[in-house]
Amino acid sequence: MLVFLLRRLAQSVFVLIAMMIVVFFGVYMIGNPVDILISPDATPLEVEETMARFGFDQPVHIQFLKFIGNALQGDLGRSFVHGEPAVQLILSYMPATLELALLGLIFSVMIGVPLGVYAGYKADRWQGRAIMTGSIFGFSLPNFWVGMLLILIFAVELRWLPSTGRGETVEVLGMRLSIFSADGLQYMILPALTLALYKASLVTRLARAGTQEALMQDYVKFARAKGLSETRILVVHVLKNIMIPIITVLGLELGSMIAFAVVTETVFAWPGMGKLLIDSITTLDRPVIVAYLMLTVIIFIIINFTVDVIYTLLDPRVRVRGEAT
Amino acid sequence: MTAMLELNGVSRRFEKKLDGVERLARRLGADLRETCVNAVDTASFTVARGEVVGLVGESGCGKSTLGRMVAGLLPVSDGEIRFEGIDITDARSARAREKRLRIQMIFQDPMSSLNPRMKVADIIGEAAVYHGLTNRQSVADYVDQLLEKVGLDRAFAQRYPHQMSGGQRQRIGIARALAVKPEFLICDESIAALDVSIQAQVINLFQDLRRDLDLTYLFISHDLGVVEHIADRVVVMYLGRIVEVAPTEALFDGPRHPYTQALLDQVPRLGAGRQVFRTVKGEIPSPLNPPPGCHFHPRCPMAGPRCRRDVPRRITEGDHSTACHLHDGGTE
Amino acid sequence: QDLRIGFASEPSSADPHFHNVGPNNQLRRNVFESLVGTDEAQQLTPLLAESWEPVGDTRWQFNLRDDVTFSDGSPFDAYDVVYTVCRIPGVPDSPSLFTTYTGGITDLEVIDPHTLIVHSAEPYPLMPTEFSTFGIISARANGVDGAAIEFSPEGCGDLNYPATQAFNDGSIAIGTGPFLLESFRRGEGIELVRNPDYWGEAAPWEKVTMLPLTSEGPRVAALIAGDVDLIENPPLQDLERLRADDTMRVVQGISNRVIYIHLDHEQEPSPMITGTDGANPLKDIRVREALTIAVNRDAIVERIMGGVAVSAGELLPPGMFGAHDEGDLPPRSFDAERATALLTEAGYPEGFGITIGTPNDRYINDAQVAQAVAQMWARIGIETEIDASTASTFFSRRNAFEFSAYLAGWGAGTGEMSSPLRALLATRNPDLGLGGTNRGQYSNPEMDAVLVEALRTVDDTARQELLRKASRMAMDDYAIIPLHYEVTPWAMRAGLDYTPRADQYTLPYLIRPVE
Amino acid sequence: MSAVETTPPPVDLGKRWRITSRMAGVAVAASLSMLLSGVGLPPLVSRIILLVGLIVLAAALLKGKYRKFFSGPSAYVATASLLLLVVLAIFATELSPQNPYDLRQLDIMDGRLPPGSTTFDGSMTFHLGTDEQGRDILSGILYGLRVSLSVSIAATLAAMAIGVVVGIYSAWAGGRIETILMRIVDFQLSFPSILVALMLMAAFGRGLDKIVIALIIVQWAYYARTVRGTALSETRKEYIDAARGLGLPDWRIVFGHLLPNCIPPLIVISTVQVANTIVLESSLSFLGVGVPITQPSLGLLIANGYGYMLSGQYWMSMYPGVALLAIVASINMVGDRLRDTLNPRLTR
Amino acid sequence: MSVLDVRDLQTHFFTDAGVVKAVDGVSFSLDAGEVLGLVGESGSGKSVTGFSILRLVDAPGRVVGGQINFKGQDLATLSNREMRSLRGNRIAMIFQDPMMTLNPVLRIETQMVEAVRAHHRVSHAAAKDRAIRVLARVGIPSPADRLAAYPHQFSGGMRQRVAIAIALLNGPDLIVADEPTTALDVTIQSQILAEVQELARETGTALIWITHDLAVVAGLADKVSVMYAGRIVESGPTDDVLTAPGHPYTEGLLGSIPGHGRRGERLTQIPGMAPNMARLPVGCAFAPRCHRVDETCRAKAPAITDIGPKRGLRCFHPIVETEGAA
Ligand SMILES: Nc1ncnc2c1ncn2[C@@H]1O[C@H](COP(=O)(O)OP(=O)(O)OP(=O)(O)O)[C@@H](O)[C@H]1O
Ligand SMILES: Nc1ncnc2c1ncn2[C@@H]1O[C@H](COP(=O)(O)OP(=O)(O)OP(=O)(O)O)[C@@H](O)[C@H]1O
Ligand SMILES: [Mg+2]
Ligand SMILES: [Mg+2]
Repeated sequence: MLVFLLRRLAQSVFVLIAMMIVVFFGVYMIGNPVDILISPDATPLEVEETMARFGFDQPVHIQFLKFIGNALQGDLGRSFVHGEPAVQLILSYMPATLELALLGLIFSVMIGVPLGVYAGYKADRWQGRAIMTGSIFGFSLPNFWVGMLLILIFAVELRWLPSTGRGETVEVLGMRLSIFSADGLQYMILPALTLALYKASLVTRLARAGTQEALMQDYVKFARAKGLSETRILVVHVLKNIMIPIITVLGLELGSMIAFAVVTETVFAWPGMGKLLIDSITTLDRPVIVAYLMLTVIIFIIINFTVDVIYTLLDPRVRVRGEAT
Repeated sequence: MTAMLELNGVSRRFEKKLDGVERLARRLGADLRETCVNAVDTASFTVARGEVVGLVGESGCGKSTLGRMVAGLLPVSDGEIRFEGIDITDARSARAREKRLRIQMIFQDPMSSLNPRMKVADIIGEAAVYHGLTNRQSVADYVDQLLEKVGLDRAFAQRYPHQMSGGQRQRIGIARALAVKPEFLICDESIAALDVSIQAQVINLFQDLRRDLDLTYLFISHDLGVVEHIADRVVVMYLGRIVEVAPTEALFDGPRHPYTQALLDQVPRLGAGRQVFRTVKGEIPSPLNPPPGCHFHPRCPMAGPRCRRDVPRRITEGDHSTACHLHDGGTE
Repeated sequence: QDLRIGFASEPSSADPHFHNVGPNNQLRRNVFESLVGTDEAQQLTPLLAESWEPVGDTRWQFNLRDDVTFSDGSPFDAYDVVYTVCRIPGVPDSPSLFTTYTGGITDLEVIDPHTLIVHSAEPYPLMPTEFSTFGIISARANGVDGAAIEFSPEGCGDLNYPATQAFNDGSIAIGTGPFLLESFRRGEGIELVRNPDYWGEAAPWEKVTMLPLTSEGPRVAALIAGDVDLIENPPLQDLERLRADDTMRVVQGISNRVIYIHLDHEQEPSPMITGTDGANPLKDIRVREALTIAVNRDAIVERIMGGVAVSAGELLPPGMFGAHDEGDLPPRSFDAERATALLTEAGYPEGFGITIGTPNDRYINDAQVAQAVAQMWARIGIETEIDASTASTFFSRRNAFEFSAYLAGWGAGTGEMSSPLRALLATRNPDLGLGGTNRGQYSNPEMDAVLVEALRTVDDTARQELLRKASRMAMDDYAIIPLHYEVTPWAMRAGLDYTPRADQYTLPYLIRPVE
Repeated sequence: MSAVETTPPPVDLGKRWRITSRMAGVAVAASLSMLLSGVGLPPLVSRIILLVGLIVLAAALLKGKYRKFFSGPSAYVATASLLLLVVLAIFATELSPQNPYDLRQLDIMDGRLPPGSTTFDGSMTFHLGTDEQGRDILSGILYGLRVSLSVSIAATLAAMAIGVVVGIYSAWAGGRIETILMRIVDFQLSFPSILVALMLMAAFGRGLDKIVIALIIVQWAYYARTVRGTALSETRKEYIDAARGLGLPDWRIVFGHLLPNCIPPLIVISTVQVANTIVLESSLSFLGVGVPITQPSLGLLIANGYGYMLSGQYWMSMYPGVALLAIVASINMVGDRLRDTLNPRLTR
Repeated sequence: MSVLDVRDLQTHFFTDAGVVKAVDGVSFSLDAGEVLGLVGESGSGKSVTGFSILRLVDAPGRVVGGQINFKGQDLATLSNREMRSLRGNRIAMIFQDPMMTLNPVLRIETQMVEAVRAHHRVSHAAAKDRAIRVLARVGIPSPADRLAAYPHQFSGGMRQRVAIAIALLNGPDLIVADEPTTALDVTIQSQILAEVQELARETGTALIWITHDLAVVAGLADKVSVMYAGRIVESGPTDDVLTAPGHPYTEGLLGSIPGHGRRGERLTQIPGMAPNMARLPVGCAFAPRCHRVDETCRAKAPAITDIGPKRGLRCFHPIVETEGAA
């Protein structure tokens, strides 16, 4: 376990450093923030002053060294636009995205796993084929389009659910979350569904493939030969085996979900990191962009790590090997 | 009889070194060791020209590793391999490369040992053309001859491996090896994957080829019956070490090492009537941490204190050599 | 009574002096009042100052109200103004300071607590306008004795200033405005509550929630779904539907923003111009005229802008200071034939190739308008491409002079013609603060002279004449192609009313319930 | 020998088929690159060659497995609709009533007309309506299909090529090189594609070529990892040992033996990947960083019409959306069938 | 009464490539305590026969004919639920690959307890007790501790013992063992064989031992049935069949086994290869490879004939000429 931790740490450090370099220069390539930030009435002199205030008048490599120096001390700079430390800013937006992604994940598992297992079980029947065809549509639909359609249907036409925004929040562990209040949950349903649709299809397919595969395995046949009921075979023998790959993939997908929240949050005006990122790109708020990417990578690292741990807990083959080392 | 192939103390270790991270972890107190499998441990024996030497032993005892070292597919950790008197231990030298071509290997799995995307004609002909044994114009004939040699119709040249049965594929594998005019064949479980009736066909083929082409074999198998049938001499391995080497008849009539005895005892045999199966106790130990002394001692009914302590030397009496303390001054 | 408003953009901070940008200024008007107010047409109105007048060439006197208290109960006086002007240049990490407006102040002289004299180095006709741009904060509330401040443009010595963060978390959001800042939550919304002790007419709303709904569709969806009561900038295409809906009301008014295409007057060869062997055809006035009259403004207004825009003949709509009266300088009429003829005359019978740079998320239908112009130019034989990108990229490229023609917009913050002329058409001169946004590098010394004179003329009538003259000079030179003035719409549920504003601000205290 | 074969049965072609399919491949590649280079449209002939080439390739891929492929109605529907959409895309020029990319042919006076309207002068009917530029939505869809398809196919092919080289090389070389390459791959993969593409496009600016590059960058690592996996398991197979034992040089083993066995599993993946790429491209265009605005892809058409959804002018966004859904879904469905057909594990 | 009586069993696979008659008219019967060796080469239908008895044939396969009488009950007439209550209870099965038959993610305890509780309403503790007892019986040291382990913590031989223990849990009347030792090493195989021999003797469980290794059958089985292409071509008491084979295929098979003192000689080889099960010849399936073949064989498939006490044969030209042969 220690080795595993250390190795992960080393990799993470590599990724972070690479990320810092790539991101800094990547962001640096995109325009001059002062052009956006400053009031159009400002005189060229004021523009120059502002440039100097943010240190843009210095050569790139100096800026980079400064950036690295600060970054190593955990300071990713202050948002040009908001004047707050970028990290703090993002952290204040993060709970909204995380809870959205999490609910999306829960939705996708709740929808995907049962459908997938059933489809795998009935792979050659019309039920299985219907589910598969459905799942294809599920992941062929572009995210933004789905969101808009959902708003049209559920908010505008039926008026069942609120269209946009966040709703009531409750403070939990210092984070303000919607997921714990009924009102807040209402606001989350549509965006979370939008986010979940693609993943649900993915999970369905994974679960189906896994189930099909598992059903061909000798241990399933052996379980049948033991006289177990089909339900038990599916729920205990098959499910436990397929959950391992599903969890692995989903864990990784949680990351991409956070990333794809960019689109969903824009559509639903959900005040999360993704929207902050888009806004920061439009305003060229470099520290926020950089901090966003860095924090996303850190989240990724944490997620990957957690996934590995869960994986270890689920898969005894890995678990025991882990104990041995 | 001069030795065609000679192995002198050949060893092969698979070491898993600790990388930087793991070393760091160990320093931090993690229980980490460099692991080392002595897949083959100072193996020495010779194969004379025209001879068939059988190599037997249980799964994981290092048979394939040994075979692959001889074939030059795996580097040797220690010791030397000589072929016709020439040191071919280092596969990179030009001399060795040329000699190496004389040694060919026939693999176990007739499916995975053939490139599924090549036609039989190419599988067999490619190396021959590359090494200038034939040219592009005449390669078709060359392939046809080889097919004929291994008892296949020339029509097979245009097929893909998956269009053939296991026995036919194995013949293609043999033809491929023969294409570079080898003198020495290593057959690594070459018939294990085949059905009994097909096994017989392939065994017969091997014997025919031996006669016609004057081939020498190192015949690796865990099936004692097959080895008894085909080999002139038998090498028995246990957990990386050679425990007994003897002419086939001598070995089957009077096995000297307790392991060989147990092995022969336990093979189910036809014609023995209803058998009461007797067993050696215990399991094959993990090669990762083999027992000290004689590797076989935990399972050996005759083991004494010395067996636990000392690695037995191989004692040769006539053409029969055994590595057992029983034959080297007792187990006390 | 609660009011929920859907905003198209979000303020970056509640600090009134942190960032000189529309959304922030709009928010601050609710909480922090300025000395001078502006009405719907951007005419100056008394606010914290009851009146003002020039005193000699370089001084303005402001007479302040004496019945105003800050929301913490402390009285408002001239020292608070001094304190505020002192704070402005030193707001840390500000992306865009208000020094643009206070930079011209050389001294502040407090005659008595409610009389203030503002000094400038040169005649400064726009001084009252400048005092409408920033909100006043309390010196006392920050533990500063206003009377003791030594004002100097370089800095007022070591004073205690509130941190930007303190405004955002509400701890020091103390102003004189009709509302108090209840909470400022980024991304989620801002809550305002009525200031019970407001000196003027009390705001009609107990509580106002300002929600950032930055994408159009969701914004209008939220209104239709009843989640908000009023939205700014409803998408043009939805106006028809909203208008047809009895439960909705739409208001609209012309804004101070003109959408224009600026041409490269300088570079040779000019970027992205093809088929001219390196020459810059835009230097030829005939070509500029051709390009100008090839555009069918009315078609754009009607088709692309859904009628919610007004064709432009200069850079500020009629009725605003320095603009010509209706009909005096009408939009150039569309004449494709003449345009073709002019091109031939100028030596480009086959036309040439040009690319219009445009942002695609900055102005209403910006990229679509550019496309429409491209269509029209294409019809007179000029092969036109569109290079549309997100505003940030666009502005940076534009500022690096990467376009030979670009579409952009200009909102006259001061509400008078000097603003666009000075920024867009005056010869670039950083020292004088001229031509800051003149990225076509237009230069017309005669016009410059008229403009500079206007900028120093305190007398309104004279200044207005000068500005009109300068504007006509530029238009006659086809220096820039004005397309249209944006008209700003607001949509709300029936039962509310709002008077459209040229400055495009949505000010909750001006939203009224109606029967 | 077990009843289930562990190696995928190779694409089994007769000699003539092999030559034909190779020629078809070359033709497809050539015509595609012509299509992409965007300089005018390639002549009709070469587009016909492209279509025929594609069909031949598909037939070659499926040779002998038609029965299996076409089991169930969805396979027919998907194949037919894919074929139809591809034909529409290839012959967009001939089929569409208007060239929506030619500004001279557009007239904003025809803007935002509902389906079935006619032009000002009545010379043309807009069967699916127009957008605000007066662009015929039907023509826009046909051209947009072509852009979406060729961009994603080109990006997928190029990414696959890079991925194959990196993957095979690292699997073969092993050791430090492998570690470094795989770290880079991990790094790339740990970064969600949409973000990378977003940043890249923000930095590059718009343009067909740029979006192709961005899409390549976000995808190559995926292939590299997949290929490396395959290559690793293939190198463990005995036919590689046999080739080495026969004294063949490394390059010959890599190109002659390893490579051909690593690519087939990619065929299925890449089909699905083409669909994903189309969606990604449309998302980027939707976010305003994709193709040039005057040459709309499906995503951009949707984005442009998106604002009009609520106002009842649904056709601007809805029809391109349906087209996008159709093309993505049919590619995915065909990919699905392909997988089931070519996957030996499901063979019975 | 015999424990199992299979009559004319037919199991076909309806594949894309055609109907595979994997089992085509197989008959045998088995008494309590008897061991039947079912031998034949790969693909001859041994496993499918086994699965058919438990009604566990995978799609697209179906039992299309014949009867399987288990203690007087025709299994074909049972409902799925009734069949399930027999499986693992009265009839148990052991598979070839010990690596694959145990679910890798469940503890041995779970896998054993569920097998008991699927058939008996007993407490978890009671079921566990039984598991421990049975594990001890198949020679697993300190079984109580090992219950908590996962399959991969066992060696191959141990895993196969666990599988056998699971089969024995409910004291079945019949065990179908499908090549349970093929994947194991010689020394381990003989341990298992010894174990099984003893168990069969003690419990009186009837055993069907499927294998392709004639030598194993010789040592273990009371009677043997030789399968070729989905049919039993010869059956009878083990010693009789192996010493005096009647069918040319059995003879060939015996002759092709190397190494009982026939060193260096050519092995008898059966020419050709195993037939494609989807396209069997009209007549005797073995005809194309048979050295005694004639027109009759090609025209018509031979039926089973009794050629002696308990011996059946499916050949027109048996090697041992007997009275009454057709
Ligand atoms: N590449 C390798 N890395 C580490 N250990 C290896 C490697 N190859 C083989 N070994 C180990 O070396 C030992 C001998 O393996 P080898 O394959 O030679 O056995 P074998 O006698 O051929 O067995 P089998 O009969 O199963 O083929 C085994 O314990 C195996 O785990
Ligand atoms: N799922 C299936 N689909 C199609 N055919 C099958 C299937 N399972 C088995 N068969 C066919 O049924 C025949 C008998 O198979 P079976 O598994 O019984 O052979 P076996 O005698 O057990 O062989 P082995 O020794 O290899 O286990 C084979 O020819 C096989 O091809
Ligand atoms: Mg081996
Ligand atoms: Mg079987």
